[in-house]
Amino acid sequence: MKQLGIVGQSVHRSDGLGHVTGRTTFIDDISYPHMLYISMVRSPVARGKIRSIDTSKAEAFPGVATVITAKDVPNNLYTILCLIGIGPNDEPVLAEDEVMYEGEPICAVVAESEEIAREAASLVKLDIEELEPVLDVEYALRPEAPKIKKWGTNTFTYDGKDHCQIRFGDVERGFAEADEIVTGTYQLSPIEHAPIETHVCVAKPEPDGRLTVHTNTQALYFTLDNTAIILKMPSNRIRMIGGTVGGGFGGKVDVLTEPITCIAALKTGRPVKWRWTREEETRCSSTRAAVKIEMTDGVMRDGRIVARKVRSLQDAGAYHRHSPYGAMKHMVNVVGPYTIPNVWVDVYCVYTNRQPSSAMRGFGVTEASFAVEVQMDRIAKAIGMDPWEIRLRNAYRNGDMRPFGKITEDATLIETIQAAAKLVGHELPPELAQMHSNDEGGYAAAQRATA
Amino acid sequence: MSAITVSFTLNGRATTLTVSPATTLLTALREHAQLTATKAGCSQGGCGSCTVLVNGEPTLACLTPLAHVEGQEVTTLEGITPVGGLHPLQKAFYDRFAAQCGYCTPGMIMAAKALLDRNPHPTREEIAAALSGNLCRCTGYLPILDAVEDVARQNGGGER
Amino acid sequence: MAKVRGRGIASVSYPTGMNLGGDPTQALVFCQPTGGFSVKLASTDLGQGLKTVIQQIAAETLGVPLESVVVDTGDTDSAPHCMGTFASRGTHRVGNAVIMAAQEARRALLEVAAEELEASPDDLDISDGVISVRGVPDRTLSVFDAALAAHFKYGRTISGRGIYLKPKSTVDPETGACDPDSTVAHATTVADVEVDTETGEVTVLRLASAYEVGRQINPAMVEGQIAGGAVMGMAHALMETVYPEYPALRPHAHNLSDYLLPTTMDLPEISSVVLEYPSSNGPYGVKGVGEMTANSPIPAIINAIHDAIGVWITELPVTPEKVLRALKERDAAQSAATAAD
Amino acid sequence: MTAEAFHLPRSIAEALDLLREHGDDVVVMTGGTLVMSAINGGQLFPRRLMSLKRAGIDQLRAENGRFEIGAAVTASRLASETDLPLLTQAAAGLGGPALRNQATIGGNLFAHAPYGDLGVALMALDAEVELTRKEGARTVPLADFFANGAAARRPDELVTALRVPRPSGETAWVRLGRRQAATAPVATAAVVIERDADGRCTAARIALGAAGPAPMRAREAEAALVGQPLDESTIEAAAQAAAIGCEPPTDALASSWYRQQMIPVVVRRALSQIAAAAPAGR
Repeated sequence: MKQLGIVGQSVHRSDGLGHVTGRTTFIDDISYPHMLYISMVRSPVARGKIRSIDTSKAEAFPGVATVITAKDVPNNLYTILCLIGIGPNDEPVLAEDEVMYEGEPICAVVAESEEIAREAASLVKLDIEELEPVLDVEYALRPEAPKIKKWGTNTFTYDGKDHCQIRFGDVERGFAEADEIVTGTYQLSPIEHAPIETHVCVAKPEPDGRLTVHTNTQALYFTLDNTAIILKMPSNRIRMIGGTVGGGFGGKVDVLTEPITCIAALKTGRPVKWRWTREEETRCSSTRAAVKIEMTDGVMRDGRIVARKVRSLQDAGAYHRHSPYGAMKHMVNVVGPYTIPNVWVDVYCVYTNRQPSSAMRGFGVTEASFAVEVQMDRIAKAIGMDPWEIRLRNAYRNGDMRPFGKITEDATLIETIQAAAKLVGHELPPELAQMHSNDEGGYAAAQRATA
Repeated sequence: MSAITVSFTLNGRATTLTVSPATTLLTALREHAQLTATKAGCSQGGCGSCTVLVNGEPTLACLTPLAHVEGQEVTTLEGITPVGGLHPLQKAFYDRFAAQCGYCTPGMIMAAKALLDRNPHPTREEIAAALSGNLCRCTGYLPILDAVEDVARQNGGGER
Repeated sequence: MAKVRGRGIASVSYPTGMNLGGDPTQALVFCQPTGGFSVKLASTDLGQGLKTVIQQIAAETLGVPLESVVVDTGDTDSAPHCMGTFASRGTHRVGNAVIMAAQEARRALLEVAAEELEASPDDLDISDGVISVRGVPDRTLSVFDAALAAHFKYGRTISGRGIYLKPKSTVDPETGACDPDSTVAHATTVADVEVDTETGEVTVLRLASAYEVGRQINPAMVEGQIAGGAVMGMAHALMETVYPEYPALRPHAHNLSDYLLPTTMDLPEISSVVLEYPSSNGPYGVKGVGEMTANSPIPAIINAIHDAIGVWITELPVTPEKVLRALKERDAAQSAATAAD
Repeated sequence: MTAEAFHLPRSIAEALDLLREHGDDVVVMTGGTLVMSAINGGQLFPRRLMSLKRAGIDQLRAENGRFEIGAAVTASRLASETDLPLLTQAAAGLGGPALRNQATIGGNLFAHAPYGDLGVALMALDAEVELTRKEGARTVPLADFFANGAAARRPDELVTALRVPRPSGETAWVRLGRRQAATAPVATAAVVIERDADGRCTAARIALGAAGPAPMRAREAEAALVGQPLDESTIEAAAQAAAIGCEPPTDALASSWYRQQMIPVVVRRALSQIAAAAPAGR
């Protein structure tokens, strides 16, 4: 490997001195004179029809500047993935006629202090007709389940299908040939990003009619473009400033604070700050999707995995946000870093009346790795093979075909297994210790030969 | 609107703030005294990112009504940072990469300072116990414990 | 009270980058009159250290000291487009865009220096802020002087534009065929756990991992990602959920007192080794280590629990309650089997 | 209207006057950890706040084998300035170090389950709570205070002190939590046992936390111990009896079912600790 100068050196973090002295400017550290604060009124029910919203008491509360409802939003629809051609858009910025999850934003109280905004928000009267929520993904797929999406299904539509899929080789032939069939079901729970810094946004109207927006988004332009579309403003009328975030982990890519904070600033002509409470961060921001994975493998007694069939249900929650993409990322990774000649994968992005799931550190893959790697141990157990050996024998080699039609390159799974064994003092038999990712060995080669 | 006036010593200086009655020390520091090193993480006592010292003792500023510090001595991270330099804990956190996103860092350093002021050469277990009310989501805590241990060792302990 | 121990392993791959509708990032680099360089990005540092690794990559490419480079992130008025920080794309995408921009700026700088040194730009090197003619060690010009000359004598801009685009890859709706990533990093984790069979509590004693991440730009920060990810992975495996009785909405977590994260008192022994097999398309061979570090600990812990008590518990998080219920079922099945004998 | 006043009375007399004057409008705190958290979380919008932090009830005195502990004494002071078993252990395990500097013994009596470990320790210690009104003070057994719920305190009364006798027997404190620090309990047991020369239990007090809406005594378990040697079968019988009549809460940390399973575990562990420390027939 080429020796380099500064690359490869553990130089100090350029923001390290700011962090240790508390002088790094996070978004919540920004304040302007005459700034107003937002408190959000959110749905108390998981699914319902909004009959009426009475904001009169909140508006009359001393110190309240304004209350923002759906009719104040110029284009009341998030456009999360429309810029890259994924649709249809399905999530309102503020709820209009229905609520789809507990915690869905309904109206924003804008006031002189957080304390005033909070108390005034408690005075907004909601009249909501509660409907049966759909919470279980298996139930959501059944014909008798209420269809919670306006387009009449409980699934995201991929090219006319209710799921996305991989078809590679002949999985039924693989099962027929297999010595053992090993099955496993894997379930994850909704996981919160829990950055120590919650969502914060500060929007300030400028004399020239522009808006300066400070935000801890993970994606400035994505946020800029989405906010501009929602506000029906040319994007260069908005200056989005950020770049320093107190922990993200995927939780700050959903453009959840900026449009409303901007609307409040435009409506009042004053700077406005919206800082989420910890409870909002926990219960109203996106989560890692709860995913259910059913995995069935055909295995030979010598350890070769000859077929893998996966049915996976991603609980997208009420709106899709980044889940349709996460499901596809899951689809291509749920086979794992192993060479398997026959693969069948169906992944469903399913809607429920739960806070939406979205991006989180490795989403799609984390869940897949969990299922695949526990399944590998199940297989090892089923055929009486050592867990190190089952992985080394099936590990993909450079040049192997992946089930999604890409030739493997940059494979180093074997090398990490060997290094981990060494790290914990586990001695591998010579045959396994000598394997490498460019060798012709392993079962992949045998499978190539028989394929 | 009603207001209360509270006088206290803030980082060595006599300070008087006029705030609404339910205002917390955290809000007073950040929004009235413009000292923003102290962070709001949960405002419910669950994360420790607002830790400051009141009379030298670690205290959650988010759960402290400002009225409680009348006549007391409050120290924030700004107050322990020497002009043009670093407190030994700050230096150790910097050298050890103990801050990633940096949001929990001020609270961590203040909790560690309270420990070292009381016990200049704590063991690693004592360090962990002293920081057990401060959550960090980025680092896994190891470099933070290493950093405090470095300072403890400079104090002539750490291996006890 | 019985405490039983077990060991589990897990090996994972992790893809770099997002590939849905094309995945671009742009960068601008320009030189100030006295040789300081500014890198303009609309990218975000979440704490993983993007600003620092980009500073290193820019300094390396330009041939100037680290201190000569300032990385400005996060202003859409002054910096061009970036998709954002996610999908372990930051160092890879932004790094590649910055290398392209820095190379263009470097070329412009060398063209000015070539005129001053009366040499061909192709014969010039920059190292540590000094431009020299290859093979003629005494013919040198500082970047400071070259930048001054560019601004005030030649009227040249020393700047560069960079973009990296992973093009859109359409997914075949029938077969799923696609090109979903730029490169793939790998890891294997060994977990040692102890299970208290009376309470169902699981204690992770050790997480030892081997990572392969292409090239490390900053090894201390890679180590930081590994330790942080190990603890997050442990928490995912054993503690974290907003809805403990999913899919039910009650009970639910409210805040950081009942949404459980590990504290300083809950840490296993963590160790790691990092291998470097540079990728063909990453900046200086980078793959990406941001997200993947939480992944392998989860199945490694679940496998270790099975090794300890002989039960697969495959619903996360593996709470003491789930372990206890599994143990009760196991023991009931065992005594039923004994009774049948 | 948001809060109009923050009262910081300098004496209990002053506090009682304010309480009588403003009645339901005033929300009382001592350390502030419960009240301020509820305000910050948008669950409480008080008109007036009153803190007893400076009301002169932060003394800690030991007299004639009894501790008199002012309601404003913090958990960290309990942990460092008393040598009362159970109470020091409970105090040292409450929250993190900063929270312990704020949370008070008086305030902790008002924590919702599963919080409220100090009350569990106090109950096993057979503590009494002092309630003061303008007309004077009265003392009630803590068990009665908890059993009566919201009615335990009259609207014009304040909790001003705890009276705690030093236990004459052996004690053990066992607490299970979902993590090693800064968390509410899954189950807590505080045990005081007196044994005669033959090692037979002559008296037993077992208090449980997170086993119901408030700290409670495990009377059936206590009965199972009295008159018996502290051997394995007695311990087991007491441990199983402890779960009788418990209605533990379900929350994000643990289900009621799991807490119910853990009650015998914490009691068994506590009794085993005592048995191991001083074998019967010593």
